[in-house]
Amino acid sequence: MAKKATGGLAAIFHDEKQILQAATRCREMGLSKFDAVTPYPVHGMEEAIGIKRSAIPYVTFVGALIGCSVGLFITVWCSAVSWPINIGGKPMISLPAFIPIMFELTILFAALSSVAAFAWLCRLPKMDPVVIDPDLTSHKFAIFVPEHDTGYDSGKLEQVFKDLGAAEVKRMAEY
Amino acid sequence: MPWKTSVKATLGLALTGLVLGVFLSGCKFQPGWGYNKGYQPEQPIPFEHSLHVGKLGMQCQYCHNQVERSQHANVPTLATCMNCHMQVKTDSPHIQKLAETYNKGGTIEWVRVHMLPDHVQFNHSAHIRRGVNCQTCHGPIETMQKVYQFSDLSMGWCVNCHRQPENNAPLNCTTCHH
Amino acid sequence: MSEKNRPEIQRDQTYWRSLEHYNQDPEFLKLAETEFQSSPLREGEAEDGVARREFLKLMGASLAMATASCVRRPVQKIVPYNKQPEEITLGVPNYYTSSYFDGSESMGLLIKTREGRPIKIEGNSDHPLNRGVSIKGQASILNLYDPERLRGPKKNLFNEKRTNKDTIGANWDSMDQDIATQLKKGGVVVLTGALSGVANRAVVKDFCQAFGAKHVQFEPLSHEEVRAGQKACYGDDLVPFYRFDKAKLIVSVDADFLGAWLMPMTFSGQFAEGRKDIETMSRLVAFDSNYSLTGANADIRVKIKPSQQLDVVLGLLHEIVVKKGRSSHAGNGAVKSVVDSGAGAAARLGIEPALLSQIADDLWENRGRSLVVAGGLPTLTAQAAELQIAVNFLNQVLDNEGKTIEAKNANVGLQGSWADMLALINDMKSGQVKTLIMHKVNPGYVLPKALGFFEAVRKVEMVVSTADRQDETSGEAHFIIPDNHPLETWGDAEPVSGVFMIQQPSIRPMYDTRSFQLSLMTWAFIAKQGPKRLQEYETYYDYLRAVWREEVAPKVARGKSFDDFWLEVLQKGVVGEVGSASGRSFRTDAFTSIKAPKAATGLELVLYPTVMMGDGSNTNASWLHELPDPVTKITWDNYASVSLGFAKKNSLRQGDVIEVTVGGNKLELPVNVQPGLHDDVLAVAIGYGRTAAGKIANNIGLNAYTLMGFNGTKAIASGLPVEFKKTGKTYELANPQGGQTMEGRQIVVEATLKEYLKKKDANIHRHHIWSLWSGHQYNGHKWGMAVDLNSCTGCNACVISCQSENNIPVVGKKYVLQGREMAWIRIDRYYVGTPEDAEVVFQPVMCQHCDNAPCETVCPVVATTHTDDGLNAMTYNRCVGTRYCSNNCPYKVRRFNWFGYAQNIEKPLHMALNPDVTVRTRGVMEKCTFCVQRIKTAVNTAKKENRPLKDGEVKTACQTACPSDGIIFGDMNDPNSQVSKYFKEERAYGLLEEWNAAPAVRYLTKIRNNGKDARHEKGEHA
Amino acid sequence: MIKRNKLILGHKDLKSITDDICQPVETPPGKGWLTLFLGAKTLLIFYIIILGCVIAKGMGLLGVNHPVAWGTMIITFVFWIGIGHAGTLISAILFLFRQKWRTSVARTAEAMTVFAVMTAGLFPLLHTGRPWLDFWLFPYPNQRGPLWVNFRSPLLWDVFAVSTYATVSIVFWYIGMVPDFATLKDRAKNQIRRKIYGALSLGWRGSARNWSHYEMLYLLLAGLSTPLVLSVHTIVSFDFAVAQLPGWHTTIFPPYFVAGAIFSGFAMVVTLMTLVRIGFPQFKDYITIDHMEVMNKIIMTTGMMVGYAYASEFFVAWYSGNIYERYVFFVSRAFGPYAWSYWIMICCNVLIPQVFWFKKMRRSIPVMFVVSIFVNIGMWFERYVITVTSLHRDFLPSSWGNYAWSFFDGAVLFGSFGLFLTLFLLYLRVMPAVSIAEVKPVLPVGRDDGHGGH
Repeated sequence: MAKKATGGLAAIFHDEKQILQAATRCREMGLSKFDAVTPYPVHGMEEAIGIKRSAIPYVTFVGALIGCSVGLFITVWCSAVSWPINIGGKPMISLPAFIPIMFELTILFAALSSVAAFAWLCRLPKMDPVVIDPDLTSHKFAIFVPEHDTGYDSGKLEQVFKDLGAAEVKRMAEY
Repeated sequence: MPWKTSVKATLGLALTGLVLGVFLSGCKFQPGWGYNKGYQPEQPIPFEHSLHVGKLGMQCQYCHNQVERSQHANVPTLATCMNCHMQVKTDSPHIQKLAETYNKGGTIEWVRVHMLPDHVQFNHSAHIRRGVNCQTCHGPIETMQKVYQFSDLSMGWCVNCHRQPENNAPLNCTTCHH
Repeated sequence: MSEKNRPEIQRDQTYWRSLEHYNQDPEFLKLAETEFQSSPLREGEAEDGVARREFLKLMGASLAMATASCVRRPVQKIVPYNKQPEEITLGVPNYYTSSYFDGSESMGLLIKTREGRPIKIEGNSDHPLNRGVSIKGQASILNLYDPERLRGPKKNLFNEKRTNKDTIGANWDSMDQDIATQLKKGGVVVLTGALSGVANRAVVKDFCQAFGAKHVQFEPLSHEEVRAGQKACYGDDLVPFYRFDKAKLIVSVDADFLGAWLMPMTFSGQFAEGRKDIETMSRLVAFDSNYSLTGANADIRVKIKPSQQLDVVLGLLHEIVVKKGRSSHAGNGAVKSVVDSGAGAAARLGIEPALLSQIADDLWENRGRSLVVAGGLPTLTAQAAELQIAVNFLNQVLDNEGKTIEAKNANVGLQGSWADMLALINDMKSGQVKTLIMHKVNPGYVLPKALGFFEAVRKVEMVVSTADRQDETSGEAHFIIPDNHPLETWGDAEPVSGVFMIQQPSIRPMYDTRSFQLSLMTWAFIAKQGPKRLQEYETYYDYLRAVWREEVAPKVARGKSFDDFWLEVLQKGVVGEVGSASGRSFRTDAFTSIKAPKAATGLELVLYPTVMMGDGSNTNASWLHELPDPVTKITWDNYASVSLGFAKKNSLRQGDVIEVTVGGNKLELPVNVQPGLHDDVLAVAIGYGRTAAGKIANNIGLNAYTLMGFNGTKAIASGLPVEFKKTGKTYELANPQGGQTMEGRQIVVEATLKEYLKKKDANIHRHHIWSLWSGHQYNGHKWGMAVDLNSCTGCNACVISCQSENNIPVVGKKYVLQGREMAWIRIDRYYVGTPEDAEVVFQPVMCQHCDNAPCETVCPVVATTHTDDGLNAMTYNRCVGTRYCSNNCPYKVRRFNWFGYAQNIEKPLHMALNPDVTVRTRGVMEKCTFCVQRIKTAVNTAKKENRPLKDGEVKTACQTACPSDGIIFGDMNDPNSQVSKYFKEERAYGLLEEWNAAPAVRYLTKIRNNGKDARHEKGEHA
Repeated sequence: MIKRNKLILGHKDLKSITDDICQPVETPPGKGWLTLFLGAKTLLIFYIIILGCVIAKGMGLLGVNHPVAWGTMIITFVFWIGIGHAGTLISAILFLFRQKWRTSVARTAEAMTVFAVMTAGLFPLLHTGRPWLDFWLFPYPNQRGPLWVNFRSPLLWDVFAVSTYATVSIVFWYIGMVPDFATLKDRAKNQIRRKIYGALSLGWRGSARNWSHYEMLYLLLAGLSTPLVLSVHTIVSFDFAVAQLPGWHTTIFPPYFVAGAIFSGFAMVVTLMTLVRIGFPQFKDYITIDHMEVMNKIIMTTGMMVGYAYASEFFVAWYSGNIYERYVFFVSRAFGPYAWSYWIMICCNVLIPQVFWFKKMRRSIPVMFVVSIFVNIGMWFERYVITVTSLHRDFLPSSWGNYAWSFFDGAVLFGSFGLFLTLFLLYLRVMPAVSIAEVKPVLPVGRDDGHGGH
């Protein structure tokens, strides 16, 4: 994960297979903070880079639990505690009738908390992020190695990428 | 990053606000937004409750004489005013205006201070019978030079009193709305 | 001119009405000094647009102001009285007793006023005769506030031919002067409707004496035929008093005594009384040519055509006198020769001979306790007199005279006569009439053109009318001197001789009008002619008091001083009682001289009055038009009712327009295919087709009086041969009731008397009902209502009462067609049995206030909830109008404000609104509240007096209007309350009980005393 | 292994995919689009005027009455909500089942969902008597006591369900578009475009770590949307099923409504896709006839499910022995005054889709277009039948009546298409109509040179 913006080396490829190889290679070289930039999620990239499973599901679960409890709380508190009113001869706590509310709030809280977690984890939104190459969201693939990564050696890396078929290798002052 | 913080702050604030709002509204958190609390219109004759009630110690029911019998606390007729003001303070221009109107058979258009919507049926006599003081709702009327709306007269304000177990008051919708 | 002939309106500034003027406020019973000080007129004029008191404030619809808006509310003004009338407490109603005479029945009233405005007319519970008030009586409050009333006297600016209708305001003084001068010329005729009341009649009599005038009385529904029959048989020109409560067997030959004949409110009460104890309940047999309300309530109904009416009576007589040889007339040859023509009547009527002889046997069995009646417009055939004589004879044979028919207690006021009217036209034509004064008559509307009323009236030198508007007749008058509305003026009434009622004003005259009686007195005073009392008194009130002192008090004051007596009269509104009766001797030769009926073929006309329109007077009241006919359920129209068989034969469908020709008179009427009608009958209601009644009544329906025929001075309304022609046009009839039968569902449960005697809950299918939880507890009161279907006659009085009490809007025909009628209580009418001989059951349906109300559960905003006294509360101001509650109501009693009805009320009709009931705005749901405002008032009163609420203290509006005591309201938690007792009755059942909505309304099985073993012969589910 | 057909036709590479999909967004609109848009906009303006009249004058302008207190507005609400189901279903459920063919149609289907829900959402708000007070349906703290709402009312469940559904659908749709907005931003030639799409893309760059979170989020949202989409129409069906009205009070309603929703939703997708294929011919390579065929299969299947539900209602009505139920189904619905609407429904929903038994029909664009239109009509009538025929004759025959259809009923029904089509046409111009990022990975599917799909 990219911390405070730093410079580094970026290599641009035209083929999905090449970038997978490049990523594998980087990992073999002991690099750990490098990242790939691709127009779509490339199959196998997570293993290649060594990205761990996302933590969002835990947030989702907690969000869901909160949503469900909020649903239960609101319905019961409003109907039976705050102002109990005899409606249609039903019990004050008409639990079966509250289930749809609880369910909907569960989903709503889970979904929104997941999105919030996603934004948090991806550091989104960003204003005007640095773009290595505008085609990276279309048909090119890039690998970026930050300069503070352990074992960073721009010359060696450049050679490695060139060998793997990089169309271009760029030095980035900032990313 | 400023973005991050602002997003966090916004989310946090919204959530806290929501939770607080829900909790506080259930308690006695009754702000007077949108109600006429404090409304203090000019009256055609600057009648002073502070003088009549506060200083002279007149009973409310002397003028509002039907309040024990009727849902309305009537505004006194001119004849009621003139009971005293035939003799009292006849030199005041206001009293002269009053007397003149009275003698012509006319009447005074007072500006209504306490306005309830048409769909609210409030019964003064029922509250008087239960020993509710005029001041409970109308405030320190005996000190008011010019009458203003003391309570916000919102539904929550009514209900909060009806809800107290010691008042043993009905909480049906039909109590006020029919 | 002197102060004397000023109208009353000018006089009440001072305390001119002294001690005598009392009101009947239940709490204070105070001296009424100047109740008219607080005329709404004065306030309304002075501070238009200013909320003088709560009243005007409540009047306006509850607007958006209702919501918690963030802006200051508009400035409102409070305008106190200058001097407050003592009896008026703002927000507390006053009640005044009074009376209402509709041309046939005099009813005792209790008028509710708020801040000086009458807002509701109810029956006087102290009255010995009527309990409720007729529909027209209740709706007369709309006549009071009718925006189209004349606001002062008018003078007609006639051209030479007197055909134009231009009027200018008239000056009282010069007008009175002109009239008085004219009166002195002689040739005066006072043409009035029937007059009830000692003083009302006395003033006309005095006036006639003063000017040598002739008094002619004309009522379209005149009871002339009854009087003629009485005269022929007994020598008495009167309408006897009938005792339906004492009769065990009632046979009605087209006499709609429960609907629109004679005194239906009184008779409904009597009829219910005679059936209250079910085990000994009376039996009603109706021979019905129109499907009348009486026919609908009959245990045995036989459809006939008008030409068979006499046959029915002779047939019964034949069974009794000839076949069984009963009664003292059995051997009388002359009688036999007449009665013999009744042989074989059953076959001609198309009924089982056994049925007719059964009825005859029963009549004989119950002699002295039976009653045969005939009368009304449907019996006004060419043989109307013969029918009456035959009926009188039958009653004589059955020994009913003096027992269920009381000549001694006759109503002496019903002197209206077609014959006199027709004679008057001839007099006018021949120029004998120089001055015509008309009061409460509308011959211009009623009389067919061919009679030449208009030509005749234009020959009269001066015509004066007291109509309250420029109607069909008063348009022909030189002067229209609008009479005060009955609620604005003094008067009296006498329903039957010996019972006297006072008509007490409850509001100062709203406009510059003058009572008819005072006009007569004024003219006599100016002309200086006539009896002393006519000239002597300054007001009609003084005159009336004098007459009562002289003529009434000696009869009924029972030794009290007149002032005490007068106080009692004003308090109770009615004095005296129905006296005992004795028999009279019958002139048998009257009977033996009648001619046998001729068999007729072909379609016959039946004209009939409805309970809403009556004779068509005072119909500019929207409530009347929107009220469904009790039997057909059609609103806003009259129509030609024909039988199913006839419709089938001529391939007519509901709403097809046919051209009806009766004796050269044509009308294009829509067809109503009516089950249970005789195939040779075409029935049309009168009272419609007004052309100058006002915006509401004008051109609603068609004027069926034009179909009447005349034979000399005899008016014929029924039995005339009818020709009809299809026009190919169609017309939509607005019937708010969708389904006409019960589709085999348990809705109205009926049992025959035999079934009931065997098993009291006969035909009630009970369901085992269980619930998952115990339900809420109701500790204080729990309100409930019982409706005795055996008492309910379906008369619709409750519907109007509810409408008046609860500010229910009228929507008009267009929207009734679209299903937007607003009535909170409706009377469902279902046909049972075969369509050809359909019988009718009625069921009033209002909100059932279910404990497990389906409507409440589905309201998203808690606008409808349950109160701790068991009411299903509807909070209008919370309602956003999803209408889900209406969908989920199994009884479909909820009504939605599709448009802003309340905002469209034309002034001053808004003064009739009840300030205790919120006027609903557009977009909210409304429904029956069990008159929660009445409950609250009663509960608060009891609390104020530190006592428990008494059973019967809360009466709903529908309950007070019911003439037959069919609706009972009270506390179900009180085991001794009347309603609890009804609930415990075995014939009590809940509507759609199996749905477990737990309604707070119980219906009690209708019992049909038709002698059959079972109600449903062919697999009909009950 | 069964040979798969290509999911994307033509000899595309990654760049040409990007170009193809971005083209409508980046070039000025053609005549066809403009004509359609002007038409839709006119209809929308008409719709706004009509709604203005209804709000200003009252619900009485519509044909609702006693006893039919719900009419066109609720019918059309359910109709649009139903249509709104296919989008989420295609994108979420088919995503969970790893149905790769969904990628080409998912975006547009989701857009359709969002717009359909927006169109639908207006109806319950406007069909109230006092729409300006609709906010009372939300449990917000207030000065009335506080007075809350009735959580037992299915309408309140609706409030929660529809607003949750709208929120989650929009979020799902938007999250799916984030990488594509980044593409559009990167391709942007002018600064304004760049700024707008840049803001919309939230600064997305497509780093592998972000893609990892992204895929997880997408999976989660899909997982959450699936029960949600099923619950929404279940809850909408509760509006009817929880009431006690014969014809409404039916336990089969939830699955029946969901099946009907999928049915109508797919029909609408087919309608719109055929139109998109005509309007933007380059999309033919992405939305292939194979896609259409699969959807037609689903239409036929769900059509039969709906048909089964129709039949089972009759069975249950008969089997229950309840006279009110029996009356509604055996007298009123199929043979009563509204029988015509019932038989229109049966024809359109059950009989006509049977043509899809034939492969030729399934793959014929004109046939499927016509059938999908019929299905849409039929599904509108299904709601008409449920709402009107059940209400018009219930327990007490005295209160029976007929729906008083008025000009305004037709106007709100057709006007709602103005709103929907305007939004949809705008969407086609400003947003990538096919998911660029999702289509690329499935490019090799069915190709001999690729490594095949999974």
